[in-house]
Amino acid sequence: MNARLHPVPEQFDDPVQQREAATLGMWAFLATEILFFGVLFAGYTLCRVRFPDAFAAGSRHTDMLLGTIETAVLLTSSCAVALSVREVQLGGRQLATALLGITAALGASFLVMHGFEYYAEYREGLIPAVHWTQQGVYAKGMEIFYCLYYFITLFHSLHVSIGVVLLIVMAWRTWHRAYDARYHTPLELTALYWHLVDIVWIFVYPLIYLVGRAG
Amino acid sequence: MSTVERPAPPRSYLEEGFGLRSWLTTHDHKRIAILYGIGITAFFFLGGLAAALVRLELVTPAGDLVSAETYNKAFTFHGVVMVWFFLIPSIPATLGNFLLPLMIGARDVAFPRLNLFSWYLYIVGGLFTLACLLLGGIDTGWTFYTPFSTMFSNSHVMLAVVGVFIVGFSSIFTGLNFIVTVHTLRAPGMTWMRLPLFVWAMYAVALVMILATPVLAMTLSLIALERLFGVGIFDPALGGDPVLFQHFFWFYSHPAVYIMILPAMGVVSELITHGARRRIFGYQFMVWAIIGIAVVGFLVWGHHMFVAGQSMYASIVFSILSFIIAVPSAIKVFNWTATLYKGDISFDAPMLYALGFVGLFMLGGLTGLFLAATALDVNLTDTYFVVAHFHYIMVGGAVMAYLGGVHYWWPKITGRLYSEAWARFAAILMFFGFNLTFFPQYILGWEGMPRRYHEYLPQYQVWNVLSSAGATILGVSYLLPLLYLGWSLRRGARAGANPWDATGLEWQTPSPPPLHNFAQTPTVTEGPYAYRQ
Amino acid sequence: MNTPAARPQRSHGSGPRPPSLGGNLWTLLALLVLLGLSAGSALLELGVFNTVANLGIAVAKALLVLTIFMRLKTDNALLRIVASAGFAWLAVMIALALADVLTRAPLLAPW
Amino acid sequence: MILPQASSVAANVDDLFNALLALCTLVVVGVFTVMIVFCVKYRRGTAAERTPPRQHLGVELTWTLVPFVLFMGIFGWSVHLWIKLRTPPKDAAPVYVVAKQWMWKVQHPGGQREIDQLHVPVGQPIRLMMTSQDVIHSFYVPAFRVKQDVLPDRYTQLWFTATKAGTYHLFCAEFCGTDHSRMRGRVVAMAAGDYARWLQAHAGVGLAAQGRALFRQLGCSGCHDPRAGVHAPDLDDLYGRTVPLADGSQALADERYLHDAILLPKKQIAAGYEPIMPSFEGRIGEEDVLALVAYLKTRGTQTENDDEHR
Repeated sequence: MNARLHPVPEQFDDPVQQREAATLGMWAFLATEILFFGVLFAGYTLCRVRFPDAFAAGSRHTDMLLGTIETAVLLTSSCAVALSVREVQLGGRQLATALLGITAALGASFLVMHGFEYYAEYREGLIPAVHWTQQGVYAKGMEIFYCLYYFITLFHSLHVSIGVVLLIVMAWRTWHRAYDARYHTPLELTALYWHLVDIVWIFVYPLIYLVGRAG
Repeated sequence: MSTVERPAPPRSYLEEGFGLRSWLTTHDHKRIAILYGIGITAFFFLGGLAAALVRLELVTPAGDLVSAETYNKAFTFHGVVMVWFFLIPSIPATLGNFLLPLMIGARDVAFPRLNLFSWYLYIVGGLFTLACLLLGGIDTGWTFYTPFSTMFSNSHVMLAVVGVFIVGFSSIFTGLNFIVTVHTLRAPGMTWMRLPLFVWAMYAVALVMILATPVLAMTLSLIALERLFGVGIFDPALGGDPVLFQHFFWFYSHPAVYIMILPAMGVVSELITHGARRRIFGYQFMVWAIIGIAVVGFLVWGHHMFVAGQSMYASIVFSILSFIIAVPSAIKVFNWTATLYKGDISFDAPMLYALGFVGLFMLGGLTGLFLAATALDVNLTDTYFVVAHFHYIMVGGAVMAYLGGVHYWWPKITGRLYSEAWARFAAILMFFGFNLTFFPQYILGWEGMPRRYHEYLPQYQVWNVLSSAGATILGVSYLLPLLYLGWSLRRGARAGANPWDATGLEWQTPSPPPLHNFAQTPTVTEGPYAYRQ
Repeated sequence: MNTPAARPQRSHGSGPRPPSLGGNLWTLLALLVLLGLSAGSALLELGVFNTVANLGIAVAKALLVLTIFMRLKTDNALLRIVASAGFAWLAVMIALALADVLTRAPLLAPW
Repeated sequence: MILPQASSVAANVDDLFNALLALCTLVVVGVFTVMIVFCVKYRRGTAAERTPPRQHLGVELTWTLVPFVLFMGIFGWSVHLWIKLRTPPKDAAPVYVVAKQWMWKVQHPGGQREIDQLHVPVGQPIRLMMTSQDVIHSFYVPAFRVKQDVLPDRYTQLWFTATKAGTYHLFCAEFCGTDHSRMRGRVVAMAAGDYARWLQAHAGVGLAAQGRALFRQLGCSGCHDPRAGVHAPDLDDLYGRTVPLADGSQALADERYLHDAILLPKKQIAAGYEPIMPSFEGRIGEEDVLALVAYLKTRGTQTENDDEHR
């Protein structure tokens, strides 16, 4: 399989136009994704200015070490997928596949680590409505913090899961020579999506894990 | 520009396949537009039935026709259906889908499969909403205000919320498709400043769709989860803020008003230039007005919340921004009027709809100033004044323009001509029926009748009876086009490629157009509306 | 005006020139250093500057990913506009909603 | 116009409304006239001169800037009035309003309680302190041109000065459920003398006295009495004092502190005491909290002694 087997659809004049359209479409979709997550970040901001202390208290209950490792994992995976696109553009198939595999594996390990976090929180009674045992002055504000924590991280994990599946498909197709230096738009778009998932996490990290850590 | 006579017109898109399957699996933007057309027409009459029930109940002050619960469900269903299943998809998904590629000289939209997928999402969302109705309905009002919707309502909030959530994706994908199509698929020579204003309007609407709709989707998810689990960030018991929900909701829902009216403005620009056979007056100002409305439209949402517990200072900021957005709307009205100057005006049905639009839009827009003025809004908000105001914009404005557009492009879409006399009659009847229905509601509002009232004080009855009488006329005038347009499908005379002798690329191809619109990609050499006299 | 298509066929576009291997790896290194800075600064008592530092670092990291990994630096200018639009609209939402919450007169007690 | 002008701001609001109405009517009539003239003069088949007009930047700028200036004028007028509407005069008399599905409960400082009615004196600024027990409601008196949403777990305020004696409609203006349209009441504005008589006739027990009764009834005295065996803070002369808290900070014992100490006792714990007090949130209504706080404010050594001597 190679680019010749990807005829340009009727609505496009040529492959350049097709690629422009696909990339612009993906970026427009990413802009909507920013606003999807944005609502949660806006909710976070507006609640945090009302309950700064409770948010700090809530944040102190999260696992900062694991959160930092997760961030590093996602950053590395982002670099890996960027390199794999580069590799395909330069005609390297095996290394590109391997890099995609690494990206998917890093994504999966992120999910596993997050699973451990959720489990620890369950045991600590930090899951609103499901298992909530917090008492004290900040209990209510913390419950709002944890509602947001779950909305944000679960929605993000959903994106990571979709990304991992896409990356595996891309790795499989790259291995089977679906993409080459001339045609690799789906791979590029998947990489863009994965980077956005990374960017979201870059903001999740300080807002969820790093509040009120000093002292 | 001149029409090009072709000896043997190519097979039209309607003849590309006749079975149900050929429609349900089509990737052709024109067929998808028709699928949408069928969907929104069905929902329009469903929502209309709910409105009829509301108006019937309000003939008498006592709540004697239906119970308060049924009444609340009727106006909620009316709102949900009309906003998300009729108005928002109406012009963009039908006329926009059909015409956008034709007007820019493209063979289809950029992502035809995504386009079909949007329609399926629309239908699935619609089915959830219908399921909600059949299982007993929802009584929160279309605004889903917390904590009523999350903690107190005993109706099927979840189903409605899921339905609206899904249909939101439909409009995101439509918007995405339009943006990419306009950017990448314009014919040679079709520069930005040669785009018809309808295309500009679609582009601006697409922008609003992709940037606002995600906010609605997430906000509704937050509502759904809060209802499901009994905790959430809007929950007052936790110190959560119901006003926060209103911020998010209106961050979407105010721009959504522009999703409804911007396409209408685009349509009317086409209709008025056609009716007056003149270039649009002040094309560039019209373009900037469209963009200005789309962008500033995002900055005014707080004017829905002047008495909702929003801070006094924030209200002042939102108030001034709301006044500012009235300026581009005023520019548009003045330019339409000036377009008539030295024109060669014919009063065919599309032109009548367009003139009706300008009149009703002015009344709706100017009353918006009363609501933007904080001190007046205190008294007027949540009364029938608001109901009248937004119906003037959305029904008087958007629906008039939609029907005008349907009449104007009907020969292009179906290849048939309708009965001009009936069409003019319906347009005039609609204008009078509309004013009789909604003008009394301004007076009711100023006299203090709150909206969403099942029972009301006897002193308000006179105006309510007038309004309900008007609604009857309005209902008839909405049914008429269904009849004569339906009749024209079988019996109407064949339309040529360009029955209006209009400019615009869509008229340069046969009616109905062939599968990929143009035999050869056209090249554009001049701006829009180049009418010669 | 129906002249034949004037647009010439273009061959397969491969998008912007791929950034160098070193560029990608240096970016990753920078990102990890910033991550360390952000974790470290969070442990210091800086008052409001904890939040400022954390968010500033997050913005820097996001910009790195956007410009290098996502190639906004070399790709079409239009894409930069689209990407900034997403962030700009979010900023508008947060700013105007904050304008309300921060300026509300506290009226928790009715006396 | 049927709607009476019965408050000090009603005439101001109506002036602005009428001015804007006049302006809008002028615009509508103007534009419609021009449209009709064009439509008639340039209808197809007339012999009017039709050389295409030039595009005038000046014309465009005129009809951009003139509306802008007019809008800003209206905005300024409106904001001026808005600030007045939202700023209660210092001498405004407080009245408490608690909304619930689907009724208005009103409580006067003197202890008079009303349901779906509000009696107010003419000429005296009244400041309503409002909260809701369930969903969002909205307190709306068209004759006064005032409206304010009433939110759960939060207080909002509304002020007005009635200027004409009479009975006016009170509506709930924010959709609040099934019987929203029945959540109506009346506001009775009375001459000062009549109002004083009304207050006297309906004098219940004063708020503070109600609070004292509640203090016993709810068992507060079981712990907070100096003679009680439980180690609980002494409440005498508490109001206005600075209280050291368990976390080392200090809090001023104002109304808000007292209010929260009853509903959320664990929020601010006084230094040297165990956090053993149960929360009364959800157990007593907002109006009872009001009464309890009113009582605590009066509770000094002096009043307590009087209490014992009785």
